[in-house]
Amino acid sequence: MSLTWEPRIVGFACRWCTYAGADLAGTSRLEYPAAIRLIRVPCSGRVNPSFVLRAFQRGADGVLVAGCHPGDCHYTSGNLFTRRRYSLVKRFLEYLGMEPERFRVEWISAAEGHRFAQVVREMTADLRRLGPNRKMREET
Amino acid sequence: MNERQAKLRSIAGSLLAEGRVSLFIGFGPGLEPSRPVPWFAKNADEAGKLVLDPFCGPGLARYLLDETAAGPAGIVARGCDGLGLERLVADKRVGRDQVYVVGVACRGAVDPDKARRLAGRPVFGAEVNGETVALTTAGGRLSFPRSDCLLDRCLACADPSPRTADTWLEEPLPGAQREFEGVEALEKLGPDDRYAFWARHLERCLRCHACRNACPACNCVACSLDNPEWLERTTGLADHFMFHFTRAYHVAGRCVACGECQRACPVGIPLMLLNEKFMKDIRDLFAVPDPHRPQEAEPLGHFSPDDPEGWREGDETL
Amino acid sequence: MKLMRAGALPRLLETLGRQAQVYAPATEDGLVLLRPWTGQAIATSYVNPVNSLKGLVYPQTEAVLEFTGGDENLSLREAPAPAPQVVFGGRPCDAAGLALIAQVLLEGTFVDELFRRRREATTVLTVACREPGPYCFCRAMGVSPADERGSDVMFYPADDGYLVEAVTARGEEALQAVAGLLAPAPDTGARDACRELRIPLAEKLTTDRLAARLEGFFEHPYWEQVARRCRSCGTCAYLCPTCYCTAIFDTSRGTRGRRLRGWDSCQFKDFLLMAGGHNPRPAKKQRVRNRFLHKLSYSPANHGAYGCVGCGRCVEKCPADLHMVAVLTDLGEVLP
Amino acid sequence: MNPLVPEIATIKDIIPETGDVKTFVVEPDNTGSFAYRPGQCAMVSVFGVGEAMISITSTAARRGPLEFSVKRVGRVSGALHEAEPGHKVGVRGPYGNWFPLEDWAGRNLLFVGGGIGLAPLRALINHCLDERDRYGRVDIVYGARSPQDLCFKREIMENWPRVKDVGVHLTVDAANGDWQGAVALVPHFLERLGPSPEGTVAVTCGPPIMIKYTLASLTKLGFADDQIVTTLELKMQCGVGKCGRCNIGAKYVCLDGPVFTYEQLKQLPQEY
Repeated sequence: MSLTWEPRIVGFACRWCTYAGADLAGTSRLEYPAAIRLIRVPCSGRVNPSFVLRAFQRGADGVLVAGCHPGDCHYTSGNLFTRRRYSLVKRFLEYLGMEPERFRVEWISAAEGHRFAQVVREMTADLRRLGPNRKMREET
Repeated sequence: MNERQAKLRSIAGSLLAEGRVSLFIGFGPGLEPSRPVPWFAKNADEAGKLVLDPFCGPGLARYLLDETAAGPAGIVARGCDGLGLERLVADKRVGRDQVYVVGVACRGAVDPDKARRLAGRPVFGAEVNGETVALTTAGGRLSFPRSDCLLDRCLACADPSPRTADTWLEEPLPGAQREFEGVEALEKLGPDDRYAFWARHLERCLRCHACRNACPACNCVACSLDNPEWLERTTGLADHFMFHFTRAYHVAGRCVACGECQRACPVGIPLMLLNEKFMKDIRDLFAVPDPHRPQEAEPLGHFSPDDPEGWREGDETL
Repeated sequence: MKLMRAGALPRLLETLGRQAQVYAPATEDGLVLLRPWTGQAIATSYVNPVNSLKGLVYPQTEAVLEFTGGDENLSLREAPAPAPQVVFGGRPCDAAGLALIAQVLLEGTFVDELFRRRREATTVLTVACREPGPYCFCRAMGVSPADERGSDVMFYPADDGYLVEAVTARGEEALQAVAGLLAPAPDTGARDACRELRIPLAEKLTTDRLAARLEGFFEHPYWEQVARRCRSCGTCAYLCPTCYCTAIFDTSRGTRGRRLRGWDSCQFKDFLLMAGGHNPRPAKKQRVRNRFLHKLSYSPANHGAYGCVGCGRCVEKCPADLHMVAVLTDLGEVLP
Repeated sequence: MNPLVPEIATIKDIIPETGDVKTFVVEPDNTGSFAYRPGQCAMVSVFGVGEAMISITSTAARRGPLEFSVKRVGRVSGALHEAEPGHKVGVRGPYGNWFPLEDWAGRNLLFVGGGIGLAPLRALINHCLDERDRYGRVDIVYGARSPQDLCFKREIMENWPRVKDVGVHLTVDAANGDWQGAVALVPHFLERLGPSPEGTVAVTCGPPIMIKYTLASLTKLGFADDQIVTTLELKMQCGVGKCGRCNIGAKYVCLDGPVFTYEQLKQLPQEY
């Protein structure tokens, strides 16, 4: 591992809550690592599990799917599907050999800038400890 | 000698003769007695060649996708075929009224390759008696444990008979609870060992699509696995992970556990261990007792407001 | 002709491995596969490795070229030349399959450079057969258990090792590198035994005048009947040591990308699907018919040989038992 | 030389023909062009998207850049339609056989085209009209779905009708606007025109369904099978007879075609 290696996290963020939460973290001048690249999605329910694997395939060291708290979905039930799906997908990824720390699902509201910063800090710390991901990753 | 077979021939023959079905799907004579082939009888003559013995291995349900277009088809159905049909009906790909089901009580199919290996010579006949299988060879009858002889898919079977049939060839056998021992054993390994296990198996994948094309749940008209936007045509290990992740996820909550994918795989990938992981977690997280039996509400087609967060709860199993 | 003790095999591979990547049969999860050899145990009791020699000389996917740049500034780089490789343990049928693919790809107006380069970088050490597998039918297709076509060196299994004989100059060179492991052969018994080996399944099949008898058979209802059980997967084509159909496709990541060539199968329903939706072979009947007529009729017409070497892989592995032996058996009854 | 490696070429100009057809003027960067004959094709690639076999619609004897008229139907043609002048594409070829012009000296020529099927015919028509004296009467029958779908308008409306003893007969499936011409499907229109088979070669090109009915119409008009020439199109990957894709029976469209006489076509399995 090179000394300059920093983990790369791909974050899928619901535009109604987590993405705004990330904005809040920024405008609140909260410090968190620059490791995360956010992809704005209309709802956490939009995140096809293939997107997660594709991110790992193309070089992500960690992936975060984040959306509104259950009950707060802008579309009423999108995140409740997310909860069901990713309950399975998370376990399945680990079953295939992915370390649990590399994939997280979190509920982060627009008001929770602190929570967003904290999740990114935690994930980055975990991934620094684990090192670069090689599993399911395509050869370059 | 084989009364079941004679009875099946007569039922199928009558159905065809009476015009109640235009085709009857079962098994017919193959290259050797241990390899009967999927058989499509169009008349009583061809029904007279139907085979029904412990070597009848291949799953039949998926053929209904093609064969019910021209009119009702009859089918001899074991539990796996019956669940496959239920899947196709639930997915509205086959009309239940287009199928005439002759239900049987299956005691497991003998794997022709295992049988030949065990017997060390060609095998002409087999009989499944409880926990042993008697194989007939030129050198006489040899007896082996059931667990060494049957197809993998039959060893884990909990559905010897279909849940419904239009007529029964024999008294149906009751279903049981599926166990997930293979999944549990793999869960006990560490992440790196699990990854090594899957990497070793998936490295062999030929991307021949035999698994998908065997599957009664993989019945989409257009499959995302054929679309280069979703899955590139490259064949590196990462692509194989993508293929098998997608395939397994797309049948999560829909897989009927017939095991035909694994039987079809030419390179021995334990595909059912992927499907069963989803099954086990659906059972444990969402309180669905038998996720492989098509449900009124599909496990991934709905939610409950009280669903657990599976990534937090139950992590101790991993 | 030389004799090599069985125990000397690892040293032979080790010696040849100094100049080349060596492949040898290895057992994995109960299957025997041709795998890169790094000193592991070499499997000996197998009929045919699951993967045929084809994949090592005509890979499932390989790069044609790499491209970089954008719409207005673009540069190409051809795929680099392949490294030398030595493949031990393929069977004569597989090697004959390679020879057949070579005919298709190297003869005619155009030469397939990718195949030519890799074929020339490959030394094929073939182990002839002393025992037929249950699904072997090579002799029915004009291939013998001691066939030398496509091989550089023949290894004939003897009681305590192998009779070894170079077939080509490349094979000769390989044997010179390991001359210390070879002793004079006492007799040619092992070779003769392979040459005379009976293949029972082949004896049940008739391929006499097959191409001629297939004339006018295109529209026969047989094809519809037999194709019913086909599942349109690629098992047969991908295991086949002679199937050579490929697709060419691009992948790209940002401003870099590759054009690749990879196996395809005429059994896949979209094989001939054109942009705009026209598909000349939408039905299973048409695709199955094309597969078998290609091997039994078109290949003899274009290349003077059946497009099948009788290795038996499709017989063993087709999930619906729709394979060459089944079709030949049926044709024996259906054809005039 | 790896036949699968294309040469980089630059799109010099893009001429919109119809709503979904554009003609791309393409110049290979190193060689400028390559030798080809009417009826031959080339593999055109958009890097990162893929390759497609496209007939060359320019005429080699005119020594200009290569021209490809492409209808937007799939991935590669879609990407081409997004391209702009100055963009790089790949070109390799030429592939396939060509129209047997050598045998046509002194004969009347009847061209029957439909839609984008005029593209390969255009290469041939321009070639023939450039050596007008070698042939007898020339008739060009061309149809499209609507007046807006007629390709090469300048040539069909202005250039070709002006040449001595050339008749251009246009038709559309459905008229609109100020279309004053014929409204009929090409095969019907052809039968109505009733060209004489006497000393004539008929060359037809268009969508498969049009070809099918045009062949029947020509037969009805008394054309013998060896007087009728057509082109086939099949999915292709390599273009050089190696990928096993475009076979019809034992023939490969990329090597033995795309040009076939009706006589040859009848020898092939009807699977194209």
